Amino acid sequence: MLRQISRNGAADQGGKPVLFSCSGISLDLGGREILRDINLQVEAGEVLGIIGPNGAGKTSLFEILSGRMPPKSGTVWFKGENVTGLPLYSRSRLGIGRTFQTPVVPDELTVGETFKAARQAHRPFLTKFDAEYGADLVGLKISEDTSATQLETFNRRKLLLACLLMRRPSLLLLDEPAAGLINSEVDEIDKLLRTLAKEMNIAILIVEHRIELLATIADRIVVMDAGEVISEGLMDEVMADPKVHAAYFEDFSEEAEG
Amino acid sequence: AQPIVLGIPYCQTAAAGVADHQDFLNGTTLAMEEINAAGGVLGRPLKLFTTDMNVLSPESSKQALAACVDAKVDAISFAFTLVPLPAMDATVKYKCPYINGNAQRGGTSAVKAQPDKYSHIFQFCPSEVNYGWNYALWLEDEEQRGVWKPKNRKVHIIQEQIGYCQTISRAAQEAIKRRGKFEVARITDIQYPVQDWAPVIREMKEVDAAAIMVDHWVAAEYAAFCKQFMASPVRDSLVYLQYGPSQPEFLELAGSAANGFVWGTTMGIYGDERGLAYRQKYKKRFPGIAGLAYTGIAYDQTYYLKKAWEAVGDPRKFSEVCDWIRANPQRGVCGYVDMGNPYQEALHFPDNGGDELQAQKLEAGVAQLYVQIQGGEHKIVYPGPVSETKLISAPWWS
Amino acid sequence: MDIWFIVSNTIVLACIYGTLAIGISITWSSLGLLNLSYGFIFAFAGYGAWLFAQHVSTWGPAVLAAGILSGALGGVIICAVGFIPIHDKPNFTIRGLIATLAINLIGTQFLLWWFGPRSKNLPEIFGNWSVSLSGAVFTADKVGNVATSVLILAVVLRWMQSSRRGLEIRAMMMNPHAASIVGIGVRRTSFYVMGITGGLAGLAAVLLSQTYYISPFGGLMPMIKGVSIALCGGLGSVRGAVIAAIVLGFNEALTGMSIGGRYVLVTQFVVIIVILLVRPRGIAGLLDKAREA
Amino acid sequence: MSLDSGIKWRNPLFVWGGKRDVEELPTIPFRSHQEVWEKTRQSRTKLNPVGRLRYYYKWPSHGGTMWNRLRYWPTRRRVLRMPGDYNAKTLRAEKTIVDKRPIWWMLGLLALAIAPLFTPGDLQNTLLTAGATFGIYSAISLCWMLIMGTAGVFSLATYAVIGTAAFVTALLAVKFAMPWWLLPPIGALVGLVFGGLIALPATRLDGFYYALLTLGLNELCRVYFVTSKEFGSANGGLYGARTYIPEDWSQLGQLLLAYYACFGLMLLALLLYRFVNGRRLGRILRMAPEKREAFAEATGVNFRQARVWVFLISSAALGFIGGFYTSNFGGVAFSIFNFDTVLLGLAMLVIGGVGRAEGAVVGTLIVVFFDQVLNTWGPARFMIIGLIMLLVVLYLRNGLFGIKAQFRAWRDKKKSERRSTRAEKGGEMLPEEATETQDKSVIYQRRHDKMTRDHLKTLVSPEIIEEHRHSLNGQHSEALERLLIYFRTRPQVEKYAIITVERFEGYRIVALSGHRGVAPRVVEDRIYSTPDEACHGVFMRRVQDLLES
Amino acid sequence: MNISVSNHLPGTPARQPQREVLNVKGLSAGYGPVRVIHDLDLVVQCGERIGIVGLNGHGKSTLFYAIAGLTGWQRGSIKLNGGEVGRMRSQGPGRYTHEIVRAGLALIPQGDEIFHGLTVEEHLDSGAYTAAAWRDRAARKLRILEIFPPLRKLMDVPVGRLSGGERRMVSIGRGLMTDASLFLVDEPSLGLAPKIGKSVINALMAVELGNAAMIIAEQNVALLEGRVDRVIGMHVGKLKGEASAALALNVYRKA
Ligand SMILES: Nc1ncnc2c1ncn2[C@@H]1O[C@H](COP(=O)(O)OP(=O)(O)OP(=O)(O)O)[C@@H](O)[C@H]1O
Ligand SMILES: Nc1ncnc2c1ncn2[C@@H]1O[C@H](COP(=O)(O)OP(=O)(O)OP(=O)(O)O)[C@@H](O)[C@H]1O
Ligand SMILES: [Mg+2]
Ligand SMILES: [Mg+2]
Repeated sequence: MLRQISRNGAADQGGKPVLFSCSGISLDLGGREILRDINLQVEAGEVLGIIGPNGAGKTSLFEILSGRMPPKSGTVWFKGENVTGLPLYSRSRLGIGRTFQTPVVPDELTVGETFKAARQAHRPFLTKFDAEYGADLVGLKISEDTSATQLETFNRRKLLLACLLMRRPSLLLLDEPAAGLINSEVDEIDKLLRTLAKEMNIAILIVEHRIELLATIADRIVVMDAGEVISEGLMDEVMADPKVHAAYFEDFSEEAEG
Repeated sequence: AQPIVLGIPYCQTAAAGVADHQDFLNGTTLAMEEINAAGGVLGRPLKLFTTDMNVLSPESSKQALAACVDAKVDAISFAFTLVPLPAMDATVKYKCPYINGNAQRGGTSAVKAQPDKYSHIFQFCPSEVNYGWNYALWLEDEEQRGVWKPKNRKVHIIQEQIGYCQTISRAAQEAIKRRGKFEVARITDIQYPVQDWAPVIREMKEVDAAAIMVDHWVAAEYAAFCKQFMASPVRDSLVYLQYGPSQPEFLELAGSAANGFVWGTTMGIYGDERGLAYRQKYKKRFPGIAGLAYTGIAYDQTYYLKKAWEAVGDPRKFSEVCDWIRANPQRGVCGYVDMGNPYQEALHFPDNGGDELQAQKLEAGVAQLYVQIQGGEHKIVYPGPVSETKLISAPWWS
Repeated sequence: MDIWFIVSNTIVLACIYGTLAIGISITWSSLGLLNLSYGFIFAFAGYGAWLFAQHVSTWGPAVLAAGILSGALGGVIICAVGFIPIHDKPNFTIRGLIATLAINLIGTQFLLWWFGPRSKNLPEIFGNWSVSLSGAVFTADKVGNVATSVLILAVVLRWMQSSRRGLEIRAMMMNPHAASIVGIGVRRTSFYVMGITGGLAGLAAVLLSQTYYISPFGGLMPMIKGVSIALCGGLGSVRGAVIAAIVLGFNEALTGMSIGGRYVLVTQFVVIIVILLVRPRGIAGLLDKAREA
Repeated sequence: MSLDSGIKWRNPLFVWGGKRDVEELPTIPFRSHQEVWEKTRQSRTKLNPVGRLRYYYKWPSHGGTMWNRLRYWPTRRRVLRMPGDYNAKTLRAEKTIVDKRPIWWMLGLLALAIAPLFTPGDLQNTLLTAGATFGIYSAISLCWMLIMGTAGVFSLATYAVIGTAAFVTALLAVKFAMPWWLLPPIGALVGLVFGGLIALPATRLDGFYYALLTLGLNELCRVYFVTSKEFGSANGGLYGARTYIPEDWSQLGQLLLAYYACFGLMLLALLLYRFVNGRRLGRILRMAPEKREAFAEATGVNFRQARVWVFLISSAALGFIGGFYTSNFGGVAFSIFNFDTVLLGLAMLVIGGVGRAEGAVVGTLIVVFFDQVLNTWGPARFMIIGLIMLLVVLYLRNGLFGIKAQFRAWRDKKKSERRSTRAEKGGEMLPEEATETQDKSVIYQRRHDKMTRDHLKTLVSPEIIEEHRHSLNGQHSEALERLLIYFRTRPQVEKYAIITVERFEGYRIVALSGHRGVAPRVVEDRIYSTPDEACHGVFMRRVQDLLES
Repeated sequence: MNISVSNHLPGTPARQPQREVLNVKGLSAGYGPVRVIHDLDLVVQCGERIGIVGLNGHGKSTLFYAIAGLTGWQRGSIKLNGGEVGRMRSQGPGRYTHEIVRAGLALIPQGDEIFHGLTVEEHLDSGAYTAAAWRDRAARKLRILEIFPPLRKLMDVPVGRLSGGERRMVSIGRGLMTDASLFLVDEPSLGLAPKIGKSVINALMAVELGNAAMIIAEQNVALLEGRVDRVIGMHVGKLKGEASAALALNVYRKA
């Protein structure tokens, strides 16, 4: 079913409509080519995993998809609209949520104030109950008076997720949500992402180095290397791809050679 | 006996005015020591109450005067503040005699406008406008005396932008036009801080005026100007600088390059016997280069107050002390101070026709002094009766 | 209008500005410290040279050396008081800025109290002569300024290029993290850096003593100029600072010639504002990898 | 544990002729739990009760809701936040004032309000004049704090705004003889325009570059006003505007009027600060400090717009203050644009602590006190101000009002460091975790668990592994049996399972997720050819986990 | 399947009991609120060459940084040549790193930790930190050039212009310029073509250790296989396989 989506982002016959896609994304930074002709598409409720060695350009791609950086060329589509020119905050208002590799929190606010600020980030302002809903969803049980800087990694991630989820986004871009977490916390993320994708029909784009996490939740995997997509497909398929081996699991390729 | 307290707000910390105020404090100290050595005033010792004042800041000036009021001083005597009105306002209810060495018409015209409110405010020097008005007069006098032979009738005015300099420049233009002997050939605007005088000097050469007036206020920059000017002078021009070079450091900074320049002050220690004697006295007490202006003004101000107190008999009778001051002029080391006029400002000598505050004869007003630097020393060259020497040719004259 | 006059004036001013700004730029780029006590170092060095001239010798080069040394001493003091205790604390840049401002406040008031308000003069270091080049007259101190500042800047840059300390400083400038990995101690190197930049400030103080006479507050204007130029050039880029010095020198020469000296400050700040609006990280902000401000 | 200890175990299968042909094999000695326990107890480290003490005074709950009814008009916000709770130990109802700041504010403002009544006679002029200055400058600091603290933008144009507004209003007042009450609103208009002007670059530049730009602007204003013919009068400033202070009042009356007017201005500024910083705009801005806007952006905050807003608001307020300044002093001088003024203003903000209203007010109080009241001290007072500033930046995290938080953070850090020195290795909770845990019994449970594991770890040896490999089932040695029992009682989450990849050919080890509906996770790539091997593989994994725990 | 027994097992001829170069006890480290290393122990004898393997982001680099005092915070004891270096609580990264480096550490970091404006030669010079090394840096540079012949032509080129592989060589060469007693090499083959990666590893293997020791972190286990004395796994901030030599990771890795 997943294969049926054509490469240029439009809805395929019979398939679910594509929620979010990008085509021909390329990026130059500091005179260096960081990304080259990236095409991706996700549909509602789908979990698309992105893997690749360090410096492959995954975070850079996310910066473009979320609107924090303009691409050199290429377009980003969301719900059939061209959102390439929109900055992150307006994409967020459209329903695109994005998390960051580093667990950012507002340094000067307490958890309660953070929720309040997020509720009132833009109209319509939400109620306290929406915030509670978001916090419950991610399982954030922290006293309102705790300063956000005191939170540890996992709760920091949860705080941002809760702030995003209370607006009920339709797409989440997660950059290494499991980085720096221990196994039980990874399991919790695993469960949360399943709930979001399968029960709430949120499309999820996830960059992750933990293959075991992706293997269990991702519907589809995209492998990036040196700014290019080198393979795409189910986990097993991409794992079998020799190019992926070469880029990502060098030891395997070594064995193959020798 | 309970001492009589003289309030001296003086500037210790600001970026401007500290040197003048130090001179002023020295002069007052000298007077106080003399008075106390001679038995004080009315049998009571004289005491100084000093407080810091930032002459640029209205808040600080106000505050310093308020501190004097709180100290219940019997009179306030100080050099100047660049924001006179707030400072004056801080004392209008207390109304102790308030004598300052400001040379700003802005303050005295307020006194004239509200005589009741500011009845206690006296300005010990003639105002700055006289610099401008007198300049034309002086040029003519020097021409008559013949040392300086103007090569043409042109005057070149270099003006800085602050109000003080602007007022002077305007007065000078007006006077030159009125008297008609010279003409203003060009006015060049400069702006503190002047990094480099080269373009200005270049313009001077271009105009090539017989008389050049550099209307600025910073001694250090004058010194820099002198050095650069000496490197490529405008031949045969009479170069007049504003009050700035009176500050003691000017000679140190400019060194031999200062020779031949002329500067003026509306009030300073005369070059007559009395003045010279005072200079000696001052030098003994405060060795080093002595300032020519505020050292004497402070001394005169203190003695003036002393006389007033002795005449009235009670320093706390502020209005009577003020009345006495208005009625009784004094001849001090810096000239004859008569503040019995609506401006409560000393009269100016010579009469340059600028306004009604002009004295006809020397012993009726404060002579504006013109000083030339000769052989590394300040020498008063004008007006005649109080001068030490005559104008001599500057090194760049042929 | 006389092109040659403008060019020569530009060179003179650019040399002055360059000497003022490069110390600030180097401090920033290697220590990440925007040194706002530069004005104090400037005055401190001036007084050092003055004391030397008063009590020891008035021989030009010796006075110059005394100024440089006392500037270096001033820099080291700033480093010990205002950099070492805070360089690893959070919000270091703002702290450093405020700390150096505070030191500046204390220091200048101290100098005022100690040395009194009168400006001081240094003996003429380059003698008292002048040359006239097609209409423009150069006094000895101007020619000396240009020659000395070009020379000393060349020496400093050369020293930074080839010696081990210079290598350390440059390394720290490019990548402080990697520098510590190869055993370059931030604290130790910071003393060298502050010493050198202090020495540059001292050099500037002595060279410019004929324009900015030595007075407690005499360092303020040079500091504002130096910081403006360093920022305008793009913090951390020596090349940018040099370009900015030339641009501003040119602007000043041109303004002085064309529309009059009173507009120098106006055009200067207008130029700075325009440069910043066009290039938010200074002239070289993109040429060199700028450090996060 | 050496094998030569002579202790043997008897092979129970020997009589049935199992694979083994020896009856007795050497085994590890049995080590009693008790022994381990005793050894652990011998540890010299002092064990404190776990958990952080709360440093709040607990008020007994009297059952009434008297204080709770008090609300800030017209909001529904309560005056004091006093949540009630049951003491977990004593089960008594108690309540806590979480935020005592309103009380301190009330006391402080009250003190300022009645301060004039208590000024000593010989300092009355000085103190009241300085008091008025303090009122104006604290209002300025508060508005500046909105930009520096709330929006986190390093702007130095504050005094440029005030000065411009003051000069423009002074000019209008002098030229058109405007009444004093018109000046502040006009000033606000001027400020608004100016605010718009400086807000635009703020969205583009950052950090020191913006500071430089605003400093440049400040200089431009200074140069302009000093040189312009209209404003550059001979008085060192522009004076002659009418003030609100009646001429015919007594000195004391005038001073008191000025003091209370400026105090009122400060209250207005406080109100503004409260309304910007404490409400939506302020929260949004504090959520997006310069260079750390990511979080706010992701939640949909348009922080650029918010910054423009705060610039407009605070600049209008500053303009208002500028107008008031004119009508207070009767004019304005150029010194308002001086670098010293900016520097002292910065000192006011920094000393109190950036980002809090009380910091702005108290910082201003300190600076004004030293600068204005102690002016007989001469240069010493600036050195003192500088020294305070220096000490504050060198040693305090966020000004004087950060001391409390800094002290607490330091104390907590020390505590957790002390704890971490006695946290023994292994499954005991991390010290940080322990302090946060509500259910303290979990800690003891883990401690016990850890002791068990410590003991079990001593039992693992190559022999046992060998033994398990030989006989997966059946009777095992004491040690192996203990291990297996421990493994079997582990919760579901940590359990491993074997799945069949290919019948009789390939088996893999997976880890159960412990969550319903969550598929097991493949833990290694190896494929075992027999179930027994896989079983042993599971055993090995568990042993390894045990050793690593 | 047999348990491959490392030479530390009782029963096999053990190494002479030797000086400990590095002794890490109870080390926890992290960045700000993030705790990456949890309560970790590690002992390295002199002459040893150790490999650390583990997935991305599991704290290999952080362990190295912690030893070098470059993490945000760290706790526990780190003894380098018997001297305590972990006690120097890092108050912010890098405060004591230079002292640790002078105490005999050579860290060859993972990323682009280079001085992009310095030429290759200057770059190598910058590694010769100690006075002794600085004095005979010429000889040392020659030695490095023997290990990495391609650098010969590039001595005057700014490092910022080099390709990733060349940068790695320079970076490793820089680390080898001093007589360190402990070399920490972080992912030497990262970002390198397998061939260069191999030659880099070869070069590392060729360094005579003498009294020094070397720890190499690698994701690519195959490169290390059989060439180092021990391989330790790293998982979520803890070492695996170190706990008992009998359970060295290669038991499981090796098919
Ligand atoms: N501003 C920049 N200028 C130059 N190069 C950059 C810039 N930002 C990123 N890069 C480079 O772009 C490449 C891709 O970076 P990116 O952060 O997207 O990698 P990533 O795939 O997310 O890696 P990781 O898994 O480590 O997060 C890196 O090589 C990085 O050095
Ligand atoms: N400077 C930092 N600030 C915050 N977190 C960091 C920092 N550096 C690393 N981390 C986090 O610490 C964890 C361990 O990182 P580390 O670089 O030590 O892993 P690694 O095992 O070396 O991985 P890799 O194979 O990618 O090099 C990662 O989750 C990473 O996100
Ligand atoms: Mg990334
Ligand atoms: Mg790593």
